[in-house]
Amino acid sequence: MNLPRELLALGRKTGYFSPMPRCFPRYLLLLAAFAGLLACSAGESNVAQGNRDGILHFGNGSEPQGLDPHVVTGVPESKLIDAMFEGLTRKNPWTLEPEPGAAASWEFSEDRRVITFHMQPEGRWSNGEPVTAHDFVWSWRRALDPKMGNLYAYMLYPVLNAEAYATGMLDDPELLGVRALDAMTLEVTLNEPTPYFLQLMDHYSSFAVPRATVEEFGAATDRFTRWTRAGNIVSNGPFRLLQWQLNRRIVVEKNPHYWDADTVRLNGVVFYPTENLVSEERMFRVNQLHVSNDVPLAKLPDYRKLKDSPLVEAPYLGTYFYLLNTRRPPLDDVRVRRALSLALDRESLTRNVLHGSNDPAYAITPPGTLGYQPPQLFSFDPEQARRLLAEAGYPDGADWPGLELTYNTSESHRKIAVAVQQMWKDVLNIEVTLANQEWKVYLDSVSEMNFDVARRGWIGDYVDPNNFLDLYISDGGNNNTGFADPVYDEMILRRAPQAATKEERFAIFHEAETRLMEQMPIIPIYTYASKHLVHPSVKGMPSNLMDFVNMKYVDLEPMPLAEFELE
Amino acid sequence: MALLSVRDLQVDFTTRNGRVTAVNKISFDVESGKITAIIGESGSGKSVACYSLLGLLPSPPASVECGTALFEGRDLLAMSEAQLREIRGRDIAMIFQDPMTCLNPYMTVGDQLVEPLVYHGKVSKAVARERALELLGEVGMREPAATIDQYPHQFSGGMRQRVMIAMALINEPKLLIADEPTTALDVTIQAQILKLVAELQHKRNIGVIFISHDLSVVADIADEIVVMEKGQLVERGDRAAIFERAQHPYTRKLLDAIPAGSKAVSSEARDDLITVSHLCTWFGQGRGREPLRAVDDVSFTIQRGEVLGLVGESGSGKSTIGRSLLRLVPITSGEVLFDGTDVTALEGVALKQMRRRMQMIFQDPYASLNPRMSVYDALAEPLLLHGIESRKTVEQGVLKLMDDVGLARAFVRKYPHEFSGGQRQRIAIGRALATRPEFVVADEPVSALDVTIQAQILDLMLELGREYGLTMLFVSHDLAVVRHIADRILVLYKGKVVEQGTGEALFERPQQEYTRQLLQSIPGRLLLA
Amino acid sequence: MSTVADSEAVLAEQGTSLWQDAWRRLRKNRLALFGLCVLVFFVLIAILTPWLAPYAHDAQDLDLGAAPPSAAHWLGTDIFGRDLLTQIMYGGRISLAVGFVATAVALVIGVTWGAVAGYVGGRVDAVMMRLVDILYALPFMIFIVLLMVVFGRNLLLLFLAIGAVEWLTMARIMRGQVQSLRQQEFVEAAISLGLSPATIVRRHLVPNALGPIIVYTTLTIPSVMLLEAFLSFLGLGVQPPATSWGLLISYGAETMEEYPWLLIFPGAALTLTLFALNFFGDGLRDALDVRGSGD
Amino acid sequence: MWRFVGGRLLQAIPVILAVITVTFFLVRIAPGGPFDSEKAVIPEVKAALEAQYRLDLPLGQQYLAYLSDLARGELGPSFKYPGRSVNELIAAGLPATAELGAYALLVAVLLGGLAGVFASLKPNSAQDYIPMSVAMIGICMPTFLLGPLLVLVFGIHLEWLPVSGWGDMPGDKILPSLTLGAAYAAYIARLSRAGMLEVMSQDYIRTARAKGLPEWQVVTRHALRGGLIPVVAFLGPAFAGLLAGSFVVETIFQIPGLGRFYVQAAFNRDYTMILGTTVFLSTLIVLFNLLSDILAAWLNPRLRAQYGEA
Repeated sequence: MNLPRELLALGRKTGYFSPMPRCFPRYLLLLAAFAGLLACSAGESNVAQGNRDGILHFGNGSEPQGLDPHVVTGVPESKLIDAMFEGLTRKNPWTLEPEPGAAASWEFSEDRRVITFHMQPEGRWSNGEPVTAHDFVWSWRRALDPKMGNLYAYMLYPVLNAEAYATGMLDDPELLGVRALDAMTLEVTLNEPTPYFLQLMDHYSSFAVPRATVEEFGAATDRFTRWTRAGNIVSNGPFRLLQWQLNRRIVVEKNPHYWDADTVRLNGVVFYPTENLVSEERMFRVNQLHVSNDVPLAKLPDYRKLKDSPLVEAPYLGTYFYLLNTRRPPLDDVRVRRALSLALDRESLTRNVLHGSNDPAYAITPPGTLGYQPPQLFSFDPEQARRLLAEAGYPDGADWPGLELTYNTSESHRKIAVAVQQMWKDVLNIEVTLANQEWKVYLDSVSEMNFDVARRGWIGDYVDPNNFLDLYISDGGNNNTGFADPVYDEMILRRAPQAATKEERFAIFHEAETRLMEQMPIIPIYTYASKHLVHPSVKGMPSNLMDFVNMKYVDLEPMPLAEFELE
Repeated sequence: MALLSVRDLQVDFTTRNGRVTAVNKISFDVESGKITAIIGESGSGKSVACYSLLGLLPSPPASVECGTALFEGRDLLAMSEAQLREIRGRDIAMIFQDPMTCLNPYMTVGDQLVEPLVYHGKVSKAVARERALELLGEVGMREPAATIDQYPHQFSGGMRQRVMIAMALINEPKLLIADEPTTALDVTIQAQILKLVAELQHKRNIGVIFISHDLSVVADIADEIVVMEKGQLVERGDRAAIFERAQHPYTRKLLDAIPAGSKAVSSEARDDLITVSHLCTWFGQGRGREPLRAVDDVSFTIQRGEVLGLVGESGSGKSTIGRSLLRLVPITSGEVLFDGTDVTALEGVALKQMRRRMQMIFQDPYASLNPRMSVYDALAEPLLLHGIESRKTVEQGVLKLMDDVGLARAFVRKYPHEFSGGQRQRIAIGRALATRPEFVVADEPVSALDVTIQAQILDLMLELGREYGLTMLFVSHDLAVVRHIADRILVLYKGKVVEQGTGEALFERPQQEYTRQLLQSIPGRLLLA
Repeated sequence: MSTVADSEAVLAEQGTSLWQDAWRRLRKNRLALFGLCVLVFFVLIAILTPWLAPYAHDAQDLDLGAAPPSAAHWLGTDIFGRDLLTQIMYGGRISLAVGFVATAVALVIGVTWGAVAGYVGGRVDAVMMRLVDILYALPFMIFIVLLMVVFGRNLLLLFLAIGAVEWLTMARIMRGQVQSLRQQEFVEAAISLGLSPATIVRRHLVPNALGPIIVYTTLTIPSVMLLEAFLSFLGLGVQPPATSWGLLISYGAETMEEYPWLLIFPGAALTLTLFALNFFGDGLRDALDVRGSGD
Repeated sequence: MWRFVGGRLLQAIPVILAVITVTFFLVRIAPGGPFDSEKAVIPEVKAALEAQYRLDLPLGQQYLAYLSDLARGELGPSFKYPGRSVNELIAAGLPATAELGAYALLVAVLLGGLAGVFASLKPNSAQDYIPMSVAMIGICMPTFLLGPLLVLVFGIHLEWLPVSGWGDMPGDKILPSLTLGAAYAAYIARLSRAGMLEVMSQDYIRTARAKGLPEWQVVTRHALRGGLIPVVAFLGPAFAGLLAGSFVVETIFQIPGLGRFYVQAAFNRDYTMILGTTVFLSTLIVLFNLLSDILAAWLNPRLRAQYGEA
């Protein structure tokens, strides 16, 4: 592989590419005998080196699909893209409020349908070229181009004519509600007032990509180009790509051309694809990682017991719930649906099975979404549950036709399902069989509505109740329950967008969600939580509802290495 | 003083059924420059006695209980393993029965040859190799330089045995123990090897222990003969004493077992049961290669009730003829008429019918019986298959066969491994006769057996042949055996018939050089004449 | 070592059938007998589990959670507060059934396939073995997922799926055995008796190839049990709350630091079975090898 | 010899072609497509994606197109990793996997061979039972258990060796190789013990002893070669199995190998990646089987002669 010179320089600095004793494994057996000896010479840990050199070692869950903001979809990708690119705005990790990003300032029109962004005067791509409004116009056209196959194109649908263009109804990109008034001024026209629009500007689907670089390596909408490779890619964020070793590590270094480079403390970040939870936790324990992506559930109690625990837990903008197929008996009866929901002791479930890492959920919207509080209409109520089931014609589970609970293969889904299965049996005396399915099979079952009860989770793309509540509009692509209520649709699609104030809007959402929870097409179970192990030397990485890391503010404070002695 | 002096040697084996004394207090001497032959059938303890001298018996289960074996004044039996190792291969060398299995198939003969010299003689490999080449020439290898780097499988049995001998002699041992070194070889080769051993022994003035089950083999070479039976030494004496004035009945039995004399030829005219014309059986050796012409244009007839002997050395195609007749190997061309039917054209049911009428007795009674089938099953199978007996009567049929072949009825539920070689061959004969065949191919049925057993089996076959009115093709490499049993003899050489005639005619007036050579090779020929 | 004396009087005692004979030998092999006893014990427990198990198999006590062995729960409890002993007993039912049935499936297919290919030889052999090669090279996971979707989930399918994978090696071993046995004279003798190829394979070849097959079988059973765990994990096979040893072990492996008993006890059950199988298998092979113990 | 090798390679072509065909259609029958995701996909976007990856063509045409690409050595673009070709992904994953497989095989041969030979020298004694019992445990110890266990002991508690990585820190290749090789070591131990017992009862071993060679020379010079032939025959399939089965170890130790790609590809319905890795692995299986046959022939002069003729 042809490594750029800087990479090698950083490599030497961080000790990554220090010449390996290459003969080593050939004398495997001999070495096994001298393993103890070797251990002494194993050298400095990642954390010690990183603290010294300002390199953050970051567990990133899994290997990212790629780095093209208009192609990829996952969370690990977002962590990387957020470090390397910047949208018009950028979230403040403490408040989650939009801060200036590629745009230094912006103003709304009277009717709140037109937003004018003023570009950062010192905004530069990592090759030194200025970031202009034209870049965003071109990039948004690219993001919405049907040929691009951008799965997140819908994030830009609030923009005038965006949906029509993305679905091929409209061919002329000039008609899109985005234009550059001049190089430094971008004007965006929306279909209707969209209170959360600024949040969308921080989602990577609305990021700008470097036109010249993209076109250098292929057509604008080509998915197969090499423009995102190390050495090719040009980005406008606080960091730039240095090295990308598949399934091994991705190294980014500080971008000297970043307009706010003075704020950036880290010299670089190394992202590791840490799929295996157990392995990741062990890497953290031996100081190979500063930050872990997740924590094995069973480890939580032990870590909580530690003094100065590295464990950081926070609610996460997502809800774990069960879909109910309202088109199939007995779930077509709302009493059955409610009985199932009331029979779940969510407190016990989260406390015992999830080791208290999550809060029980009683509605689809996570609590505290920018001040919105969802309704809580019920709690664990076995009496009421039995009564409802009896009313529905199954007193004490008699004549129960049986149900199947579908979930995709995963340890935690299995645990929840096993506990839920038993709770239903204990409270309602009904049999529910479990069916775990391989991921794609499960997706197929859910989208075809080929299930009775199915596990589901939803993680917000932006902080707004709308993101959760518009799932259950009739025929919504992600509805998957058969739930259809015109009144509900009216509230979500018509009344809420036209609400004058935030309070009024939230009141409508509250009303809609109450309606939804009375109909119970889904059984909310718990609110997601982010769990990380964070080395005490890591500063400037607050936990937040989006589990958003703004690498720009992260700093490493050199300190003695922690020993995490678990029992 | 004798080179080796064994006194009161006793070797026991610990088995699951208790202790068995394999060698019971035997004493004998070996002189330098003399050949001492130890004669006895398998199980008599002759090999055990010799292996115990060199500590080559696995222990447990074997243990030397008492006795001394003074070799040049030192007691071999009292030596440690390390001391014995010094003697093995240097002062005392061994050659074994089966050169096919006794040479390491994964090493070149050269590497194996030099090993004792390099190890004991502490000479360099190059020097040892020179010596090995020399010795290979001495034991009669053609082109030693070309063959020394070949692998054992590239040699014939006789050549391998020569390699073994060279290997034994390379350290100039004082004593050579030869354990049935010729039993697995053709008669002509046997004669050559015997001659070679005698010459070398004479030239080097070494002592030799020659172990054999066959008195006739040692008749020409032994100075001293020790006869063993069931672990006991029954008789001992010089050659003349044993052959002329044998005292012990067992020794006399061994002498009697040596096949002698021709079968009386009946002159009555009979019709031909089998007519073989221009039979060719070739084995393909892959595309573009010359096929191996195992049987090449052979024609002969066998009359009803006749025993036709087929003689030739290994590779002459004699077994292939037998198998071709029974359709066990595909025939290349030619015709085999059995009672007027062309066997080569038969398929399916017709072939199965024909197979009932033609049977085969194989050479190796250990391999020709399914080890996981009891005698009862082995004999009942053909009876039931061909509907000779019903399920109800099959037991009687089996017992009748047991009687016919001289096996006690009590053994009927036993497995082949529980029998001796001779008994197994009886089972095999019983199986072949179960279908009441008219024609039997006997493929070297006695060559894997001890001489005394050999005689019994031959007599049994003759007797049953008469009783069942069998026509027989008797295949053997041993002229003396064939002469004993066959009405007429065919001599085969390289897939072709070179001579045929009655036993008497062949022995008295051999027409071909090859036949004469065969006759010359019969061991103990002079003695028996 | 001492060869059987030719004298016929020695062998007057009545012979026995192959299996009687094998049983007689097996009884003398203490290790094999021990293995057999353990296996029988486990099978008995598996059969009687519904009556013997101290708790209902799905009884949870979420507040108790994972607890180490105690008087109430001899082997401790899992994270749902379910009794581990009960879990292991119920798991044994599935694991033993899967182990034995799936291996039997593999055995039947593999032995037949290998025997036919080895005996017939030539082009038939080439085609049959190429098929085995192809199956070897197929992506197992896709195969399993497909099976699961096409046929739905049930235990029978699990047996078949595992058997369908495991028979390949069995077929290869059998083929090799048959090829070498085919050269032996007793097979020629059987041909000359007029026996049909099928009979020759069944009566003469298969019994003689049993040794390596038995040994491989005893190795296959545990690997099948682990494969079952893997498949159950993927969603084919047993669904909670039903469980198996393999599943218990794989769950236990994830929390080996926190709740070691969840790994140790199911692991011990599997290991004990494996050793028992191995001892029994070796003993059976020796017992059936009528030649090897001629003394 | 060349003829034999050539013949075997020719035979492999239909096998690999059959594997490709079966896999090609199998993955497409499997439920769920490469672009299904948890969030509903806009139909127009899906159509655009399918067009980009030729999935809109009739199946037969897709198949032919794939074959013609394959003939040119092109395994196609990955579905899961846009912008990367399957060739590139395999090239990226192969070195680590091949190295891991090779070391694991080395571990298996050395440990297993030693244990087996050692055990065979004194059958039915403690020297036999102890290594063989360990081998039995090795067989029943799944890698998903052994790996974390080794890490726990040597990585966490003793702190002797790194807990993960591949080529990043000295010693980080030891535990993965041990983990992957253990089960194979156990098989090899059994094979070599059986092989050695068989050989040690051969007549030519008695010949060697009669020459006065000390026992260790009898074993090393005369017995080992024949005794290890069954092991050699096992090596080919074993190496192929190691490569195909390395994903668990790769995941546990965060090794950037092919196995992880292969398994992820199956879960992601990354059609081209599944096909590519399958083609690649099946070719390897065929090659390694051939290789171990050649090796066995090289060790066994009789077989050598046979192949030489054939």
